[in-house]
Amino acid sequence: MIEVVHSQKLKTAQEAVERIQDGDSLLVGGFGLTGTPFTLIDTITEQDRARNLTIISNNLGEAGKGLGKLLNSGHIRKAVGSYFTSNRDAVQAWSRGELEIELIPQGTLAEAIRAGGAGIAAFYTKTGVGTSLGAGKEERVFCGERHLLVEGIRAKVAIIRAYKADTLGNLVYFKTARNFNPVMATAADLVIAEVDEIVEAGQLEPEQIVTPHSYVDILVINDRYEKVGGTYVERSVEPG
Amino acid sequence: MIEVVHSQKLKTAQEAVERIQDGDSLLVGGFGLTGTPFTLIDTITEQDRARNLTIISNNLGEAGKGLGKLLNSGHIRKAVGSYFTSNRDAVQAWSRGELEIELIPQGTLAEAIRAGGAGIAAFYTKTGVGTSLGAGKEERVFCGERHLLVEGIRAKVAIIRAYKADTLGNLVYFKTARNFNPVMATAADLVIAEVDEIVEAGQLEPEQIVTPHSYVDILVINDRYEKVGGTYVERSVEPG
Amino acid sequence: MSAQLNPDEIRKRIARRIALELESGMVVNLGVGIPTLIQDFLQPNHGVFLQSENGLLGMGPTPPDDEFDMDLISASKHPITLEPGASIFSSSDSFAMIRGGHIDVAVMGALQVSERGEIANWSIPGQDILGVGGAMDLVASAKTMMIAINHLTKDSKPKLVRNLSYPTSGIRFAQKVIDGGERIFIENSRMILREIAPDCTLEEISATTEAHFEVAEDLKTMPVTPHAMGSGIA
Amino acid sequence: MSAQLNPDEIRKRIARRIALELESGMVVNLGVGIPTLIQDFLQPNHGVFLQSENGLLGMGPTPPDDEFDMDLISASKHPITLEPGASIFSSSDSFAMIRGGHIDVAVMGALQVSERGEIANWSIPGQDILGVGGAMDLVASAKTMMIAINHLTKDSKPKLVRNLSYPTSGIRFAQKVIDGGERIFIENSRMILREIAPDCTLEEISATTEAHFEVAEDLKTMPVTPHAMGSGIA
Repeated sequence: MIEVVHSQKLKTAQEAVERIQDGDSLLVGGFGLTGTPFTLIDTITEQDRARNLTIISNNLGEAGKGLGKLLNSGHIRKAVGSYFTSNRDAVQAWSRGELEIELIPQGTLAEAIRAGGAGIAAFYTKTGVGTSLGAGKEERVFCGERHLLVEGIRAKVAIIRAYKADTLGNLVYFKTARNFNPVMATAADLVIAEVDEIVEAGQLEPEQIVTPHSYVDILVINDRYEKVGGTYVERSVEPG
Repeated sequence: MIEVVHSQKLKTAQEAVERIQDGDSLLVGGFGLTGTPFTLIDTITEQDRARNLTIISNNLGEAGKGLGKLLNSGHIRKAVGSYFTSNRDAVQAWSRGELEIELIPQGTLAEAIRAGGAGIAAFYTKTGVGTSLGAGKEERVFCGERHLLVEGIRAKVAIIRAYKADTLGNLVYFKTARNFNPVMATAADLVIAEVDEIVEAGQLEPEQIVTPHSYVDILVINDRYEKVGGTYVERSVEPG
Repeated sequence: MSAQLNPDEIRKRIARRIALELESGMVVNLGVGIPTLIQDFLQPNHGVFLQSENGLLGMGPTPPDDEFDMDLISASKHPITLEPGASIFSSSDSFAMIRGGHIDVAVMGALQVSERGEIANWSIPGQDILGVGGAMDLVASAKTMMIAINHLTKDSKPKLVRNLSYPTSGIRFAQKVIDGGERIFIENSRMILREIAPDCTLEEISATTEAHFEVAEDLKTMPVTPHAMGSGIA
Repeated sequence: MSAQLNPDEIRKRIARRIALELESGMVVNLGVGIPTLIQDFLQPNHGVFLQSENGLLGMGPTPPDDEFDMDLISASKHPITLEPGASIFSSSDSFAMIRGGHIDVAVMGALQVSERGEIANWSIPGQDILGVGGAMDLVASAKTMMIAINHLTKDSKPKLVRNLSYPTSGIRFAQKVIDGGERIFIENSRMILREIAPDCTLEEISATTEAHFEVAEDLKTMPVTPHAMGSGIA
């Protein structure tokens, strides 16, 4: 049994992902499978309401895992990220013309999402200058160095993974499962955070909160996956 | 007596500020007098080596306090920040033509310093559009809204105030004394951090470190000011 | 108007009325001046989250003198406390929050407001312009802007004007203006008088307001006493 | 060259040699492939700080199997540990660190390096281009770039070429190239052979290198055994 302190923001995974519409853009936290909102992804797959999704995430998980599941269930139209070769299914779906891919250098992706969340319409970066990924992008020289213009990225919905929330929705993260999650929390109209635990407001130290609650709309408890031998595996029985 | 664990980065305030040269640009942390590196500022004033400084800081402290001291001792040529009216001396020095002032909206200032530290040459913001502070700035429309182009800010030296360091130079901050300090730590060639305490590496939790040590070049202990009744006051005797 | 009230009482009246506009769950930034008084008029368990641009969400009331801590201040540089669930962050993260559109309501003072809702709140023509703070960031980015002002300047000129003669703070418009005698909505760039204080008359307000304004058909009486708080008028 | 060594031994030789280049206090980012092996060849108390672009400074070695934690991984997605004084941050803060020029050394693999030092390390012509990761960010921003490569491609073509025929990773140049048989500096856009492995000859290298290179007057023998570590050759 998972003990949960009640929060006004707490919803079931089913209720939460009902807010996602056909054709929506989704920011999805995680790096590989680390810091991935598995429960929310699985629920989108099962609920099967929202198709033609544009997924903005560093990867598409691994074959059949995390976002790999959502890909295989045919819900993804387009993927925006930095590294898709680690999921063979994604490569093959792209080869068959079933998946559109937009490749962005990882740092430019992170910065574009931060810009989207911080009200920065666009910024100039050196990354990608002179490469095929920079081709066609507007260039400008600052201090003698070539820079590319990159626009901020926002999405309709962000689904992220945190470790603990408090009842207000403040979030802290666990080790390198932090990765893209905090920045994605800032850059969507609706932010759904999957957490392992909810504690009373005031139990997280003010200086240690990474994502202030104002960024978080919905909390969902991870009740499907548990850590066994350092890896997340599906619980054998559905929680009661 | 202040107990200090030895760190390779630890220097006396005198040694540290000797690195500041005549005409240098300095990022100085603090908001009003909160989170201000008092010891370092006082030492620059007393050492009297570096004049004609350009100070980039939200304010110039208060009359005779913090950066107000450095202003009155005649070391500041130019101030870049968002709010100088709270120090009457600054207003008067400006009126007499002895101080150049560049006024920047507070958020644009914070964002420009972040850009300077993050390799962003310039960015587009809505703040200041249509105002006299935006006059003459390049404009561009994104998504139907007017934006101003703002270039990143870096300085030769940053002097900042943190609460605790570990021996490697990782920093944590105390309450709202955090303010501009972490972002300034990223945007200077030389970063000097004034702290109350140095602990062994490993004693600060990895997830709670705000400024990673790679940003910090020199640590200096605050041995001049102590908190009495919630306010920092000069210690009555020089520490032995 | 309200000539019988001293300036301090008028300021409190404005703060009290604005407090009624703030709803549980809102993220609110309070500017310097009258807005700093609003916190004292929020109901217990109000559920409003106060953001302070120096790096704080969840600002609590002024501490007793013996708990004053210079390391815990508001953007107005006053000592404050932390509510349970408060978080501390850097100035850059704070303005990312503000500029990214994550502030529901910014309550700010103003020197002038135009009849379309343009705000002048940082600089007086002919005076030294040496401070702007976060005013322009909030005007550019807050979802809703409420203006807390005295009806007239110190030399008795209207603050609600047809066009700004003071330097503007940005191109976005305020949605609500509340002064000691009235509450005005600005909708589609037109001012609509919604409430009038019991000790003010429409004639007084018309005579001392340069801006064009319409009078709402269902003009209400502004609640001006503590007794009226929580009366559901907001 | 070094035909007597199997590919795994050559990879370890390269990693071992690069480890000698890394000095105490340096902030170093290790790319995927051969660079991930370097950590095993650092001396105890090496004082090198390993940065991982998924949000970590102070990466420690691989944990024993029973301490594996999927929530603590490197950018290569391998399980790792934390050194004392390590810090965790977000991907955006991590790339702010990288792109802001705060990485002293990036060690990366490459498909080709041009004689001026241009790097191709993310894409093969004619193959699907579906991954770039942080390669271009590091090429654009790391203070020093060291390249860890096999001397020849799998089909025995030179990797050190006059001009890149593979897509470039950026316009900045690598400073050092280390493969199984040699260590090359790139200075002023010219390759200079500084060290040669004891089991390689200059003739072999010339025959299998397309890029022009000069031979340093004080050409040294590359230390290739664990015994040579810490010999001060770096």
